[in-house]
Amino acid sequence: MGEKNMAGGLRLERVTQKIVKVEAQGPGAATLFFESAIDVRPGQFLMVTDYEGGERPISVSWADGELLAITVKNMGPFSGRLCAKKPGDFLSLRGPFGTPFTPVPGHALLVGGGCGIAPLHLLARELVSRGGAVTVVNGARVSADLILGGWFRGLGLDYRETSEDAGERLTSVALAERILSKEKIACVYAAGPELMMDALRKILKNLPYQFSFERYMKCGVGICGSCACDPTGIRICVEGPVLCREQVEKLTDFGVYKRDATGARIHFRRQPAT
Amino acid sequence: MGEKNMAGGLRLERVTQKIVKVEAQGPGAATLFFESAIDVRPGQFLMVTDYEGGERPISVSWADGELLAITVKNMGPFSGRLCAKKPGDFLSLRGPFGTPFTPVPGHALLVGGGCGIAPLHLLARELVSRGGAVTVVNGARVSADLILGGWFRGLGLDYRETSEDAGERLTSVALAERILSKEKIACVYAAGPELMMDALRKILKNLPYQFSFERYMKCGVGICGSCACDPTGIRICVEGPVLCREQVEKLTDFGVYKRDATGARIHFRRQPAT
Amino acid sequence: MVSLRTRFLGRELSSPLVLPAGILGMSYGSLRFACDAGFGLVTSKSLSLEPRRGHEGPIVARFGGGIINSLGLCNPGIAAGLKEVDEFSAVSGSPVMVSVFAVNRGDFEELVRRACDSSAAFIELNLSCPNVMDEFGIPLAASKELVADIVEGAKKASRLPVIAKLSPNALELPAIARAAQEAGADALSLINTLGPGLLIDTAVRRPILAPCFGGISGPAVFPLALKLVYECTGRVSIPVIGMGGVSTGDEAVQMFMAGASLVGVGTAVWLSGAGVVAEIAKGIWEYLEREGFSSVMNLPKLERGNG
Amino acid sequence: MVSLRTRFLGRELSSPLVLPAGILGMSYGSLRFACDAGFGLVTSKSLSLEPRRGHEGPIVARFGGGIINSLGLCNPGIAAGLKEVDEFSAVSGSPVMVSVFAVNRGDFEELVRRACDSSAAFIELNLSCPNVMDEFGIPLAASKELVADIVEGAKKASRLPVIAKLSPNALELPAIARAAQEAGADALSLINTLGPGLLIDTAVRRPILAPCFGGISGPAVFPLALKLVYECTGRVSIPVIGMGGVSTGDEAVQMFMAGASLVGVGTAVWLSGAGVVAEIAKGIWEYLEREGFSSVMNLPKLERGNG
Repeated sequence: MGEKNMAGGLRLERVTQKIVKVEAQGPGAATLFFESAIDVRPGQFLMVTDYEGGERPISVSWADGELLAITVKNMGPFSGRLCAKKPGDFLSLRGPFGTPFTPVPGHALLVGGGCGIAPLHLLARELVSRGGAVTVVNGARVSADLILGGWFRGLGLDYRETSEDAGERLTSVALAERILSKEKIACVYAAGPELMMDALRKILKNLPYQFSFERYMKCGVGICGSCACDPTGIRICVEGPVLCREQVEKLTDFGVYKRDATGARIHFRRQPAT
Repeated sequence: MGEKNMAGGLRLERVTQKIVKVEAQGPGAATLFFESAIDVRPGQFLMVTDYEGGERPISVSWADGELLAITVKNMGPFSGRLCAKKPGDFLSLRGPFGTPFTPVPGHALLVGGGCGIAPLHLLARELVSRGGAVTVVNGARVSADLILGGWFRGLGLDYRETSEDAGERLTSVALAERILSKEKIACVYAAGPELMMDALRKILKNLPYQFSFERYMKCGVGICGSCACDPTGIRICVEGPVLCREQVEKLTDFGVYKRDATGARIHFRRQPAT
Repeated sequence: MVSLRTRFLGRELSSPLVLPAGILGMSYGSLRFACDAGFGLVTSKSLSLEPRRGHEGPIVARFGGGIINSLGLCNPGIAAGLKEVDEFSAVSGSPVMVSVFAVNRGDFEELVRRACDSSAAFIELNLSCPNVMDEFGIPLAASKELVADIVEGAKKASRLPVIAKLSPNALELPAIARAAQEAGADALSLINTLGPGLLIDTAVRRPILAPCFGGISGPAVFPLALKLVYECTGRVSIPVIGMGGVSTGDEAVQMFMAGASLVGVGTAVWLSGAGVVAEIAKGIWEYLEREGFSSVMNLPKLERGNG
Repeated sequence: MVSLRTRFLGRELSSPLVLPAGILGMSYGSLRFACDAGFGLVTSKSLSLEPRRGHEGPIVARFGGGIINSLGLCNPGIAAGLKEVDEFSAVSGSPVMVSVFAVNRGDFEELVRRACDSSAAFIELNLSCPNVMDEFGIPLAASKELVADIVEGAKKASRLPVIAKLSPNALELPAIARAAQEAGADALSLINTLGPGLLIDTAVRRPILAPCFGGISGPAVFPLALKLVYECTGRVSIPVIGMGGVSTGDEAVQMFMAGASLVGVGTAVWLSGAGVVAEIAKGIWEYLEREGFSSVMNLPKLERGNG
């Protein structure tokens, strides 16, 4: 079922394979490893299902040509089931899909909120291997939800954690702002809740940035329209999930609303009565 | 509609294109030229139709990477229509299909009967370009039906014509036998009426040979079964049209019967009453 | 001068290529995306009276001939859906076809009435989605009588042209097409997805799609779609939007020759990317230029035998 | 020990792969060729009372999802055809299924009687060729009553097991399958080619196939075939030969899981060469080995919902 993607790398329409290793990430998240040589760029995602109800886009957190991993946070029935998987259980994967982060020379600042930190690990590995300076901000509401810290520490980069109950006790955006005031950052790479990214963009002035978006997806391949953003219909599954500053600035829905399975708008903040 | 064939050359599922040049070959045959870069090996054929009734396998007589030609003898309504085509008329071609002749080092003897001489021209060009000695026997019942003589003479090889009313006034098989008695031939390549090839094989003793077969074909691609030979079902359109000595010796129908459009056996010679 | 501009039911279209219902079309952004990709007419998702979440995933799977899918008619409902259409129309001059979906004449009429209060240019009746049969039984489009009844009701309720979208899963499609015309349909869309079909994940011995079956589309259905368009245009005088597996300019030209007035392109947007719309348009344009036709409206139709 | 040997209607077969009617099978040589390629059961061309030349070419054309073809049931007639079968059986221990084709019960009975005097192991009734509709109207297999009537007649005339080959072009195929079983059919072959379909040569604006339309086969029809096999095996208790677009071992395994007892492979012989039969067999064998099954007879079937 393999085929070549446009970059010439191996792409899998669908592969159903056994989980070979599970690493718990604190109480509410897990990393699931597979034996897979598929060629994933940092930021790209897989459509994942266990055939028990639902299929979701999940970013790849590890890919070294032999092992591939996804990191999942328990946020509901689907991700809860995934977090409870054991080695030997099957998952069905297709992809990788979507646009990757594009490494920019110079000091990189990576800002991850919650599970958004997962794709940033793959990016951090690549940036480090290219020899650039890398600072990572890993934020969560409570420290128990901070994940993948060990992986980042192992990369020998400038790694900071923050949560309401530990570390710098700042929001990840506030911590990023403090770093930006001291360091000459060439590009900011962020992944996490959309409101976090919305807050982040407001402090970035003229800095280049690349944000990875999470929106509801049904097909993952650009035809169902579920993840199309307003006003130009850019599809998070094809033109995204990673959008650069020029693309983000054109969005009218960013930080305002997303869409649910019906296509109805779900506002991030309560709307004033009209 | 192009795709690569197994040898990596361009193969056309179907191309409908204009005839760019017509060369009359005496009163009853014509060569039709197309602009085409398809990669044809000597002995391979195209399935040809003008959409006016019928599609037939026709060997390629010329292919130089820019022009491609088929040579057709007027033997009935279909080939009659083809012989009457003018430049600008469309024909639809698919292929090339089937096995080519395999050049063998040493002095080559090519024996063509009727329109069978057409694929042998492509072969002769290749053998000459490889620098081997080549003798060609071009036979027909009457000299008016001898075709492509000019092409062969232009190749600078040992070219002989024979018919009942001109040249050596022998059958092509008798002329071949005379040549075989004088020259040390490494391999005999023949194409023409099956009874000619049947007579030829009987005089070849232990010489290697390659014969190109003509059988009724519907599909040209190995599924309809029309051109399957007995007893092993070798398909003239896929395993043929060129069969080597080892393959020919296994046939039980060679020179005995062929099959018509219904699949019924058509005996070449009257059968004794049973 | 060669041009891809064409006319359809009194409207001028910039291209004869149509975004079919169900592909993109969920929001004003996705309508605009389709428009920017080169479609001359874009269709909304099939809108129902109430919002529908559609099926849980997986809802799409590939196979050697294309894809199967079972989105399950997810849509935000007629009210929110028409707001998206109006928002699109406020910034675009391109006409929108609003697709509506119900299971009885009364609901279709209600949907049509509401769509007539929007900026829609045309209304398409989705009579043929194969993916909700468990819910709704055999597609309406399999019955001549039901098709005629619903089309008649929709026409009475509508100030806009009404297009009936029919199913390939009926031996008597030409008769059903005829019945739709006689009931007043202004045009037909042919064909909806085929089947549905099934694909199994042998590693876990489960159907790949969560809803088990999914409608078949992509290159697989092209010759069937072409034949049905050819047959049906021989039986009706109203225009037909031909769709089903069209992925190249040559296939679009085949659709016009088979009798289609416009050509839909859906699954190719996945299999070849959104750029395929411009590619197909370019292929049509080059054919017109090479063969000396000024417009797809002048393309000769395939001759008809005594069939 | 993993083995591909299997049993079908009381006969032992060396492989569960079947050469379907219409592919090769015209002469004893081509039956032997198919057998040597790895088929465990080979089917003759559909034989009629009189020889048929079939259609003038072109009779096949490729498209993105497979091929369309309209051979037109060419065959040497029942007398000469059975001689080929007997000649094959004289040199091979492999069973042959003789396919027969007629347009009424009486002729089917006559064909069945004559086939029973040959070395045939099984008789298949071709009720579903879509390529001779101009000649014979809608395929017999579209009518429950006609299918039941012909199967009943054939069974009365036959000492051999009778297999009914049905058409995918009927919304009510499961009901027709059920009717065939109730009329006495020993097994079913599902599915014949789809459609038919149409392809147009735009350079000359003519249908590519001389008979205009051709039955659709190849990867295009696989999900539809799989779904129909799954549905029909839920309605009948007799074995089903599943066919339609199978090109890989995994697809063959899907067919078994959908409920098929044997699997036919036809168009893949063109698209991937005769070696595809051995490839598919290898794929099935590897699946059995990897998953710990000794035979395709032990493969678990897909679970059935409340459908």
